[in-house]
Amino acid sequence: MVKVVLWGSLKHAADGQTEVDLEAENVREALDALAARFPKLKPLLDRGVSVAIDGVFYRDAWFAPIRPDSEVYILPRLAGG
Amino acid sequence: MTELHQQGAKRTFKLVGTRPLRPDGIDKVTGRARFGADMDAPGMLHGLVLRSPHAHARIKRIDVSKAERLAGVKAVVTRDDFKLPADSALADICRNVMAREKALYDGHAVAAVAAVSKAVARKALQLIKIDYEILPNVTDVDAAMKPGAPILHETLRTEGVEPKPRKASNVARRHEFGHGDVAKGMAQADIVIERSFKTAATHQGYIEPHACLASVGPDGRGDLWVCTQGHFMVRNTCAGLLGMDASQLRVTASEIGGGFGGKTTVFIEPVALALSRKAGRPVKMVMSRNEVFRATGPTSSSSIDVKIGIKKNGRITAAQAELRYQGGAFPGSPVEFGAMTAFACYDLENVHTVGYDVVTNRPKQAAYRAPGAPMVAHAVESVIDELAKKIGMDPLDFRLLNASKEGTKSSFGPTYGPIGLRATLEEAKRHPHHTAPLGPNQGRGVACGFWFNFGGDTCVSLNINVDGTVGLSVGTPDIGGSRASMSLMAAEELGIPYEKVRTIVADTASLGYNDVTDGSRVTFAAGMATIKAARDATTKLCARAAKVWGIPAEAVVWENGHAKPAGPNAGNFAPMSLAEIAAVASSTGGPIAGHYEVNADGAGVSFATHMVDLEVDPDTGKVTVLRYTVFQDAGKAVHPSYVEGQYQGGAAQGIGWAINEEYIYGADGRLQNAGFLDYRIPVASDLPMIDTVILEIPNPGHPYGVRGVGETSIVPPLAAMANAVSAAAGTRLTELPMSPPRVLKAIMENGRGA
Amino acid sequence: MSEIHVSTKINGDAFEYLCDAEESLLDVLRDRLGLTGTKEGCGTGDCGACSITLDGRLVCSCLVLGAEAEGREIETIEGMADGDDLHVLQKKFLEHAALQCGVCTPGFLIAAKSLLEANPDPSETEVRYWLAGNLCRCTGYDKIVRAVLDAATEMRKA
Amino acid sequence: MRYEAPETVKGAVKLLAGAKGRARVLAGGTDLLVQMHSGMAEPDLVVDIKRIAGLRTIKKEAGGFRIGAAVPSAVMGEHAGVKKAWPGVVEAAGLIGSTQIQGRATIVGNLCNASPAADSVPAMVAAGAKARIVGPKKRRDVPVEKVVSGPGKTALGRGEFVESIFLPKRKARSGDAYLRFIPRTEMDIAAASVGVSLTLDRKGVCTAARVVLGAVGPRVILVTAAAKALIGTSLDKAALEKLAAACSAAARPIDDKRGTIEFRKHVVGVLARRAALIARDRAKGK
Repeated sequence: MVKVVLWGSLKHAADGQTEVDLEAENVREALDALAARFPKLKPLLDRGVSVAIDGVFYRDAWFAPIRPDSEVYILPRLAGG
Repeated sequence: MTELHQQGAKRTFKLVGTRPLRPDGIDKVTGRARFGADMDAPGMLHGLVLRSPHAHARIKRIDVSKAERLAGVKAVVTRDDFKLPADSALADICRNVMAREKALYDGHAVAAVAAVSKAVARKALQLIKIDYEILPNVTDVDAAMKPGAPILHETLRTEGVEPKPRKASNVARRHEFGHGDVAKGMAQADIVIERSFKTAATHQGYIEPHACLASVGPDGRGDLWVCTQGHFMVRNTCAGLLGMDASQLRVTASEIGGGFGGKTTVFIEPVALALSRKAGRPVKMVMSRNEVFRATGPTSSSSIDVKIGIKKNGRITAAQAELRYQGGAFPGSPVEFGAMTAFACYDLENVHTVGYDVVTNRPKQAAYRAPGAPMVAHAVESVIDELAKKIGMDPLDFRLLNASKEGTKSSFGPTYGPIGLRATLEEAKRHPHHTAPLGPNQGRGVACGFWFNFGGDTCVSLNINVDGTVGLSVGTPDIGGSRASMSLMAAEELGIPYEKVRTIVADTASLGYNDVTDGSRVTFAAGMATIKAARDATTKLCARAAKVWGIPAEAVVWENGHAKPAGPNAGNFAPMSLAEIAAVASSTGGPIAGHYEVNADGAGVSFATHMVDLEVDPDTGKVTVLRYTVFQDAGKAVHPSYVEGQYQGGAAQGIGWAINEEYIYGADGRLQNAGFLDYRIPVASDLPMIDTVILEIPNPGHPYGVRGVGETSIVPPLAAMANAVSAAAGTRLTELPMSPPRVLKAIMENGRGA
Repeated sequence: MSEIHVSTKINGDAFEYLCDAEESLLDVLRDRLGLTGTKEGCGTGDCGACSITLDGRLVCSCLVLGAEAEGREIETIEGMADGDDLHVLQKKFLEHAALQCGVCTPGFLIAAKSLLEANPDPSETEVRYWLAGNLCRCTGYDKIVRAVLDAATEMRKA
Repeated sequence: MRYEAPETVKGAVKLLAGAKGRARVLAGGTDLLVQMHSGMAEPDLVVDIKRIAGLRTIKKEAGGFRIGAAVPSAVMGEHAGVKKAWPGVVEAAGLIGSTQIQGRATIVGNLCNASPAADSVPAMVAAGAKARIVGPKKRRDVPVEKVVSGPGKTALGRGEFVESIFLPKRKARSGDAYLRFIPRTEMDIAAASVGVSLTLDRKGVCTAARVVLGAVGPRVILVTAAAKALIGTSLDKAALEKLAAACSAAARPIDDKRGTIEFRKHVVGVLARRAALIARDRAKGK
């Protein structure tokens, strides 16, 4: 099990939760597990998010590995100027 | 002048860190370089856009018949020529490049013509008749959020609130971040300061207006020459809007005359393609400066409340902020980045931020250097400054006491790895600027800033030529010297002289997809891909040498530009240089090239501390900047001159944002200062030299330790300036720009002058 | 409307062209003569990207009519280097990394050259005020001013 | 549009008087071409007066200077005689736009564009300058303040244009100065401006003064009360306060993108004080 933290705005689509324990060994599994558990989250995740694993930001990196003790944050998709 | 401070850099470099001349330099000092507007095509037409003079109006009817009949007019396009895409983000772009039911801001495109000359095209625009039904407008963010405000989009419902609203609103989204218990933290505080701040919308202000040359043939194949931060983005967006196959639209990036985020989307490009398709001839479009201001993206204006509580010893117990950003006529203001970065510089137990993304009758905002961060840094760093003053602590010490460090849980969630914030603060404290004496009416301000940086999709190709030279193809437009840094990294890795590498920006048909030049990503991501492509090439070079020597490829290593047997056991062969291997490439298996494709991660966050001295004229409120120093972490400065340039440019833009630049709207919702005369960017005589201190805290996510440097430098200056002006004026300024009327008013009401 | 015939000298070479009465010299240079080194940043004299000299006097070519150039001498960025030999200012701009995007660079070089002809030993303040009509959004002007001062020093030595 | 570049004043007058449609005089062109670029001006005829030899020169006349309508600010700034006699006028002309604009812009163009914020006009009015108008009828000389009738409007009749400006002989122990307020250091339009010209007696007491405000009304304002505040004083603190108050009171500014009413009224007083001191120092030969 890994603990995944959602940014505040997503909690409305996740039954009010911001921390979710789930089984996932990479980003794709984590996102799929979230979407399966909270169908309302799916469109928000599909629109594009960043996933921070142990402080490193990933965009669209399905296979970035997640360890059971990883710190995992789902955050808005980063953009820049 | 620059000082370099390296921390923990293990690798010694031969070329990286030196300052060779940029490879595109001669072209740019002789006028040979071709920018967006510098390309012509045989039979070319000139395209112009008709723009709404109204801030908010229903478009009842468009009559182009007279324009179409004018001799020399070859095509006219309107909303009817664009099919609204299903994808909602693309649909917004479609509506932005050509208005549909409503014109949503002064300058919104409503029609376009292509004609044999600019003069004919201008005449044709006057012949287009539009029936408008003028609607009430709103351009201020707080006004747009009020009940009863004119609604831009009847279908817009605020996202991120529960229960889901049933009524239309101008608030597109609510974002929330934070951790801990702010109420509890505030209760523990000895001192709490709460203030509200406003910042004006500012434009990226690139000197080159948007320009492109489009050509679409009857077979559906198209070519586009365009000044953009990302030609692959232009290709995908335009192909989507025009229903073309990506493969059939080849986009070539011209030299680009500045972007700063403003050229990360499309405006005239799909219009030029539509005109060309309709006219069957190439169409060139060049925006006027007036159009650039009215119709391309400035950044958001903001309204922000900040509340911070501290113990008497200076330790922060809780921090919160509410941010309201208007992003123009469509959702997508960078308020979430504002809310994430607000307290990123501080190690906090209790922190909470809420951001509202609001639409108004202004041009759709576009990214601007660290989008969303400077405004909130202005607010937060102003309160931090006031708190430090209140307890009589040096503002740098106050920040050092509370600064984020490795292992800090950031205000947006993730835990920081090795970061350079404290190093910049300590460097600032040691710097002579910190203790230099100040005269009457002068003030000193400091502020910190943070930006994420990112990597993104990157694809690079590196060709070894038979004569031992190297061609490097990247897909990221060179906006500030990146061809020099790419060449440096390739040469470093290959062990050949810098001059032997020629880096070009390849078109969309020649290379795989590359994300836009933004997010301070190019030196990091394209640099990483370049290094990896070079390593791919050296692996192949070693293999060729191994073939020549008749030994296994694993027994050959690449060192100092040569393939060498790995050790005495591998055999006794004289090392082969890159040129020697290249010369026999055809005989040893064919051309040699290195490639690398990656969605680059691990960009590494970046921090800066800025320090400014300035003088306020107590009789007129005019601010004169006297001295400015930037302290920023670059990870590893590949070409220090261009790193300094990024620091200096960010600081200068921030100074302009702080004291003069602003979008000024009348009650009619029309932009009143759509030109460089009254949109006042700093001129040479407004600024002092801008000193820079480059710190190098290597980024573990990059082979050379590089961090992006382009954006962070615009985050601290707004606040540093506000803190300095407040010190000099003897009263706290909370609204940008700190224009002379505003500063004088503050002085006369509360300051030293009173 | 018939076009106006103009004979002029550009970078030392005789040129003849036709232009419309309302056409700016900038448009003539760029669109009719292919001299695209001179840039348009605003069209209203506020940015200096279109700087040229007209009979030796620094002007914005966007604020000159093409027709006005009859019999006059024009210098543009294309005439600044002597063949392959860059002007000292061009060299110094490269050495000091005084350009990032480079679109304002031709205008700055023309304006700086005109400054050093009028004042071979300018102070930093004089450089800044002379160049105040040339906007640069990338550099914060620091490296540009240093490049001009350095070029002045070198040109005084020569 | 038709472009004509006559070589004589007569030729120019004939073209302007005989023009069908809108005719405009082109001197430096730094306003006209901007207006054409934005579509604000669409003239049918442009008469370029720069080829008229007599209009390109600065001549000494009756101890003063006659400045031709085609003389750009930069040339004025290089003229030692004018600079010495009327430094305030030269500085004001030198503030119009950038170095590039200076190479083209003329004080006559600055005057006839009739912007309330024109830099050279308050200085010229303070100097008591006269404009020489030519046209189908005979030449006439009018005080500069009579040329402009309102924002964008002049008192010039059909076929008329301003041929030159006459700056009178500088009186002994007198000096002038011009200051404007802009948010930046260069490249802006004045939010408020003041031209001061004054004469001192041997003891340093002011015997005559003209104080003129720009950018704080539809036209420049010649403030008699401000002059009175100075006359009979040696510009002590009290006199300067009175001067500032008189200027602030006389100002009739508007709120716009360049400044607020209250700001402009205050700053015009500040500028008057500062300009008066510069003019005094100049009168004293400092």
